[in-house]
Amino acid sequence: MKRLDLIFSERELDQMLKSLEKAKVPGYTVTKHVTGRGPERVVSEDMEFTGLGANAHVIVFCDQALLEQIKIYIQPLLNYYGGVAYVSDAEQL
Amino acid sequence: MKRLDLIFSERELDQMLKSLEKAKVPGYTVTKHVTGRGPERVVSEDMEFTGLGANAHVIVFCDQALLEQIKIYIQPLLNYYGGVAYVSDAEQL
Amino acid sequence: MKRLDLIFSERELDQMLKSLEKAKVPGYTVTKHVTGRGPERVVSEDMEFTGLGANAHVIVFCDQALLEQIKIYIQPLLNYYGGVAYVSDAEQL
Amino acid sequence: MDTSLILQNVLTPPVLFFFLGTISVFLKSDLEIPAPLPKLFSLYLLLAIGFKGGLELQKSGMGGPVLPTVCASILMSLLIPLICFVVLRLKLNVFNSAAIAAAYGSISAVTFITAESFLESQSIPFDGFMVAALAIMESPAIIVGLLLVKLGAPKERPIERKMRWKEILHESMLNGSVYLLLGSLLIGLLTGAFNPSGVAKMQPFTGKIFYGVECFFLLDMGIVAAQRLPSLKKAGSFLIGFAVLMPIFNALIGVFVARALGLQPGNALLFTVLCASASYLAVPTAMRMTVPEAKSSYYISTTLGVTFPFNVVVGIPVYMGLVNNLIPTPG
Amino acid sequence: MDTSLILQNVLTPPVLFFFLGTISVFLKSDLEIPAPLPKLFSLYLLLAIGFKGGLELQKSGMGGPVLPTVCASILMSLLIPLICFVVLRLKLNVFNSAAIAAAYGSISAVTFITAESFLESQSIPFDGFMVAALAIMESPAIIVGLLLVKLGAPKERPIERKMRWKEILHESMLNGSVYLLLGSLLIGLLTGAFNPSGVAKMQPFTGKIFYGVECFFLLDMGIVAAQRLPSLKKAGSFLIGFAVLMPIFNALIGVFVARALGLQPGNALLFTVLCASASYLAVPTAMRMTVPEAKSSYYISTTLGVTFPFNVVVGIPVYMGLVNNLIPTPG
Amino acid sequence: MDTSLILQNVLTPPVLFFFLGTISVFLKSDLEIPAPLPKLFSLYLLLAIGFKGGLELQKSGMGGPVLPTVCASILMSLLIPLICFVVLRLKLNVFNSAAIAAAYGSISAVTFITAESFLESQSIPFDGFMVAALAIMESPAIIVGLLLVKLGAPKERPIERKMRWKEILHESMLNGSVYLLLGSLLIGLLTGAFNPSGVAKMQPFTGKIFYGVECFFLLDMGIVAAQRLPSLKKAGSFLIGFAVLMPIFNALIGVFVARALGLQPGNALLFTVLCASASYLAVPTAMRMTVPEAKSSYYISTTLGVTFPFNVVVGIPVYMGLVNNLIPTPG
Ligand SMILES: Nc1ncnc2c1ncn2[C@@H]1O[C@H](COP(=O)(O)O)[C@@H](O)[C@H]1O
Ligand SMILES: Nc1ncnc2c1ncn2[C@@H]1O[C@H](COP(=O)(O)O)[C@@H](O)[C@H]1O
Ligand SMILES: Nc1ncnc2c1ncn2[C@@H]1O[C@H](COP(=O)(O)O)[C@@H](O)[C@H]1O
Ligand code: NA
Ligand code: NA
Ligand code: NA
Repeated sequence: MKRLDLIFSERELDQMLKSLEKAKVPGYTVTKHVTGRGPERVVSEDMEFTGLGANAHVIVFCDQALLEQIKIYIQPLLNYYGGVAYVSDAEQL
Repeated sequence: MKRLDLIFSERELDQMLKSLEKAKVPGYTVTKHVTGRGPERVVSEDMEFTGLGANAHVIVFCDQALLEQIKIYIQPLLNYYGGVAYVSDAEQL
Repeated sequence: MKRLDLIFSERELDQMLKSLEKAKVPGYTVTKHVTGRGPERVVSEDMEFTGLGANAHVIVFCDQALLEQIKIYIQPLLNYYGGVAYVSDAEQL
Repeated sequence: MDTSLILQNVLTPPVLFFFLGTISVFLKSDLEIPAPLPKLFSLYLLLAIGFKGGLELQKSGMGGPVLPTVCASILMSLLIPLICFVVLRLKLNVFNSAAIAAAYGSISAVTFITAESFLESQSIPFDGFMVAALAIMESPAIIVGLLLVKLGAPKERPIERKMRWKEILHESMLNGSVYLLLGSLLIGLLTGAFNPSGVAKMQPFTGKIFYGVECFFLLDMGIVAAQRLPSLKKAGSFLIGFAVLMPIFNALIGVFVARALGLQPGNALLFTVLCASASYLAVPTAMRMTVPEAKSSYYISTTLGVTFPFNVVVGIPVYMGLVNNLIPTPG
Repeated sequence: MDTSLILQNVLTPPVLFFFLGTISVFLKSDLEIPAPLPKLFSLYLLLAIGFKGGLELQKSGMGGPVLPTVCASILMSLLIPLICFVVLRLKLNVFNSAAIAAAYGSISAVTFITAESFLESQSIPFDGFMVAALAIMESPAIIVGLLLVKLGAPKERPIERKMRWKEILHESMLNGSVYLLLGSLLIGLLTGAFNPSGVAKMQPFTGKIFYGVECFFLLDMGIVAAQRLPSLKKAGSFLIGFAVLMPIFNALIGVFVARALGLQPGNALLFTVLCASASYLAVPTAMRMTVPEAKSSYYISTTLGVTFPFNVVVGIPVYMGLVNNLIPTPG
Repeated sequence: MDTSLILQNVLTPPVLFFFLGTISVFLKSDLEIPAPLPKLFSLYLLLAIGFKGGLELQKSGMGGPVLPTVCASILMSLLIPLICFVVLRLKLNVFNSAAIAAAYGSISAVTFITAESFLESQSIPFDGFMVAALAIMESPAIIVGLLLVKLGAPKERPIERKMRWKEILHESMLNGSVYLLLGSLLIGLLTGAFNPSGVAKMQPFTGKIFYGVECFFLLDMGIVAAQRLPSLKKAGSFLIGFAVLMPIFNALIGVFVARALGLQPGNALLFTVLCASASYLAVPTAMRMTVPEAKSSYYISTTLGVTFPFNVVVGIPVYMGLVNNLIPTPG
């Protein structure tokens, strides 16, 4: 199995989750109020203040086969709005 | 070494941590207020409102050998209340 | 690529991020208000109450080559104040 | 039905803010009251109504209609879940039926508060001791719900899921919101009796700003209630119908009991509202712990997504109409 | 320039707390107002000014200077972003220019509140209907900003980034803070008209504790504004100059329009402040959704890091001086 | 010992809510006041006592007992940690001893507030300038604590852990809660002097709702204090004994100093309470930064888990008894 870590702006959370659902993921876990820095942007806590929102960190545990599918759905969002996606190995306990 | 990711309802956090302690884990890290969707349930933020609480995400870094032990202690909880447990490789920096 | 998970007290977050910047990481993600237990200390939520703050969980996705560099910068902080650092494999989606 | 009463109710700030919240969801505004702010409001409201109720109870004492009303409240919170259970079993399994029945046997403190505000805006007097009825009606239904599971599905549960009575009593009586309400009631009682200067000093906090916080909280309730609607559709029309008709039926029983108790119109309305309202704070947490087989989306969506809005917007004035028509005014 | 006015302004609690926050950042104190508490304050302030404005509007009606003022407000929020855009294009690309222009065309509710407090401390009367101007000026600039992107950079955007008008209108009108302000205004209007007892009961919450919450919030604003300074340095001196001089220029236009409208000094100041202030709540969220090419650090640092502090500390009394000098007092 | 005073103290809302919190932990109720709500309350309380203290200080000026009291306060916050250190070294290492000593030399603002409420409920007058003593006693003990580490364990620390004086002064003076209290004091002073209308407008926020927020916060303090008990057991009976007896001893010194200063009973009690109370806000954060070798569970469990509850429930009335018996009432 695989573990997918997605980090992107909270403002796109709904859209991202919809895309994941379209890709038929078996489940996901969301941590909000996450901050960070990418190659271009710094996301700090005062972003929440202005309503921009901080980042969301989404974890998906799924089969390797599903990753391609997910990629198709979420790549446009990541390209348009920014954000990162990394994959690691994982197995059920 | 191994990394164990546990995700389950916050309401069982105390019980889960007690079980981990019984399994003699060297440490753990807890993120609360995590939301998500599993095969059966959607855990949304308004769960916190009703007092049900959202999910907790627990990370344990430990030796492979301990995993069997942990499994014995926590599997009944996961079966009864729901929740997921995944293992990946990790090594100390 | 590699994934680095750092967990340590929030009070050292600024110092740690500065060290990571010195090591020229391409980016990082921070989750605050994380609790936990290590070999010596229990970090509970009422720590936030006293102003001590809970833990921060920092994730860095970077190349293997950078890890040595990061280690040089952050090891003193981890030694002095406590905290853990684990590395796993990861690849971009 | 007195439509002018409904209109008057709808034009009070709490109900208007509730609508504002609901409409924001339908219009997809990104208005959000982030956690744990709603918790702040609900803790505050429980603390304040408990404290004020305790003060009033101390003033009024346990004489007159107080004791009969409290006893009738307990009886109602035992009776209503039984009726609900019978109705729900027509379509749902034992676990879901018991959990929903428990929710409808218990009460909603915010509905109660809104009813008090309605009475105040109508200048109809009511007594503080009704808060005691509120506090006392939170728990019994939880126990009934669990008994129903125990009796109704003895074989379907694996051994390790056997009920632990201690745990059940614990969940029903020591649930955070029940505990805070009861505790604040007691503190109000003690303060009223022994520390009158403390009463005056609490008043700006528990009294003056209460109405505003109530409005703020109802704004959030509007958002949360509207967000439950999608999962309601999954629950189906049986549950939606139940969530509207059952409160009316419970209210009818309530009015007749209130009449038998000889309650004044204000108190009668509050008693009726207690019967008609359903719990979305104390009961869900207890059910999640003790009946994890029940679908939480069922008992949350019905109580929070349908019954609460129905009661707050339409129910309260309609029940007032019932009270006015069915209870002969004294003198 | 009337330095005594500046001093009097600086010595009011809101501005002093703002300084306290700013200085804490410079001294590296670990004073922090953790999320979501600032959100609590900002929601409260929007709800309260909306509600109070609605009440006043209900009292005053739409006659007299109300309608002309509202119309002039809309015109200003269409005109100002155009001027800003022309200036900004000297140095910045279309996306950044349009986003910053939109922010300066829109308004800052907290600056408006601080101006009201200033007027109160100077015992200068003003009218509640100005809140309507506040509410109405939030959105139009957003639409202008997006039009500027559409017209200014038609080819630089890939096809899938084409504007969806529905989305834009949605972002501009249904942004959480715009929605809450407008909604509370409406609720204030309705309550004032139909439920006078509700007005009195809201007063301790929306009226009495308002000033204190404002101070608390300005403490946080001071912290947040000072934290923006490092990213300001990156933005460069052009933007810093813009963020100080543009508000003054906009204020000047504002004063002359206020004069043409025949506004009383208090209302004239509020109108001028609306023109001079820039949005850091509604506009950034809208721009992030619709112009992700623009650097958010630009439009947040200028509005929040420079223009807001400038207006609150120096701008308001300076604009008062302008009003006093340029508008002949009646009688 | 005056048991009736203890009883009267126990029956005030703040202490009752403190008990409610404590008992909820013992009964394993899931009552919880989630972060960052406690922070909201503590920020509010610091802001409000600072502001009110500043107003009073402005009224009273620096004459009369003000300056001697402030000087004595500084002396006490230098002396007490030295005594504590000597006692603690009997059982603990240099690092833990110094950290705990610093905590007991510093003060607890909430204990101070509760003592003020106690005085009010007893109709005993006291002066606002005591808040200056409160503010001034927060920091010196931190510096003493760090000096003790420097002198007591010069060789046990590796080179890179050498004290940086700038950092230490920074931690002691610019800690968030010290800074907010001092800053609000100053703002109160300035507002009182230059902006009387601002004073009246702050009053509902900083004055009227203060008592209620205090109760709410003490509810949380009760929960947090009770949660510290398990880690107390680990700390052992020496520390538990220390955490009860040391405050009494410090209070005794305090009473005699208050007597020497000729303070009125109300002020004398507040001075005594400052001596007897121990810090769990400012000191732990400073110690964590500068003496990470010390176990935070030691200095948090003693101050928060034992000394705070002891002072709030038993200590304050007992110290009042001491004051009444040891200080001859004037006239
Ligand atoms: N190399 C990285 N390691 C960890 N997190 C990252 C990394 N790069 C980006 N991020 C996270 O992804 C968010 C969005 O990235 P970006 O859109 O590239 O600014 C950032 O705010 C970070 O939280
Ligand atoms: N495939 C998955 N990937 C990531 N998180 C999951 C997955 N499945 C379940 N979860 C998380 O585990 C929680 C409990 O799962 P469950 O009890 O199966 O509903 C969910 O609310 C999710 O947060
Ligand atoms: N084995 C472990 N697994 C997961 N988290 C850990 C582990 N050990 C320590 N931690 C986390 O690291 C934090 C600091 O560790 P320490 O300084 O060793 O107390 C702890 O509070 C935990 O959150
Ligand atoms: Na009911
Ligand atoms: Na403007
Ligand atoms: Na002390």
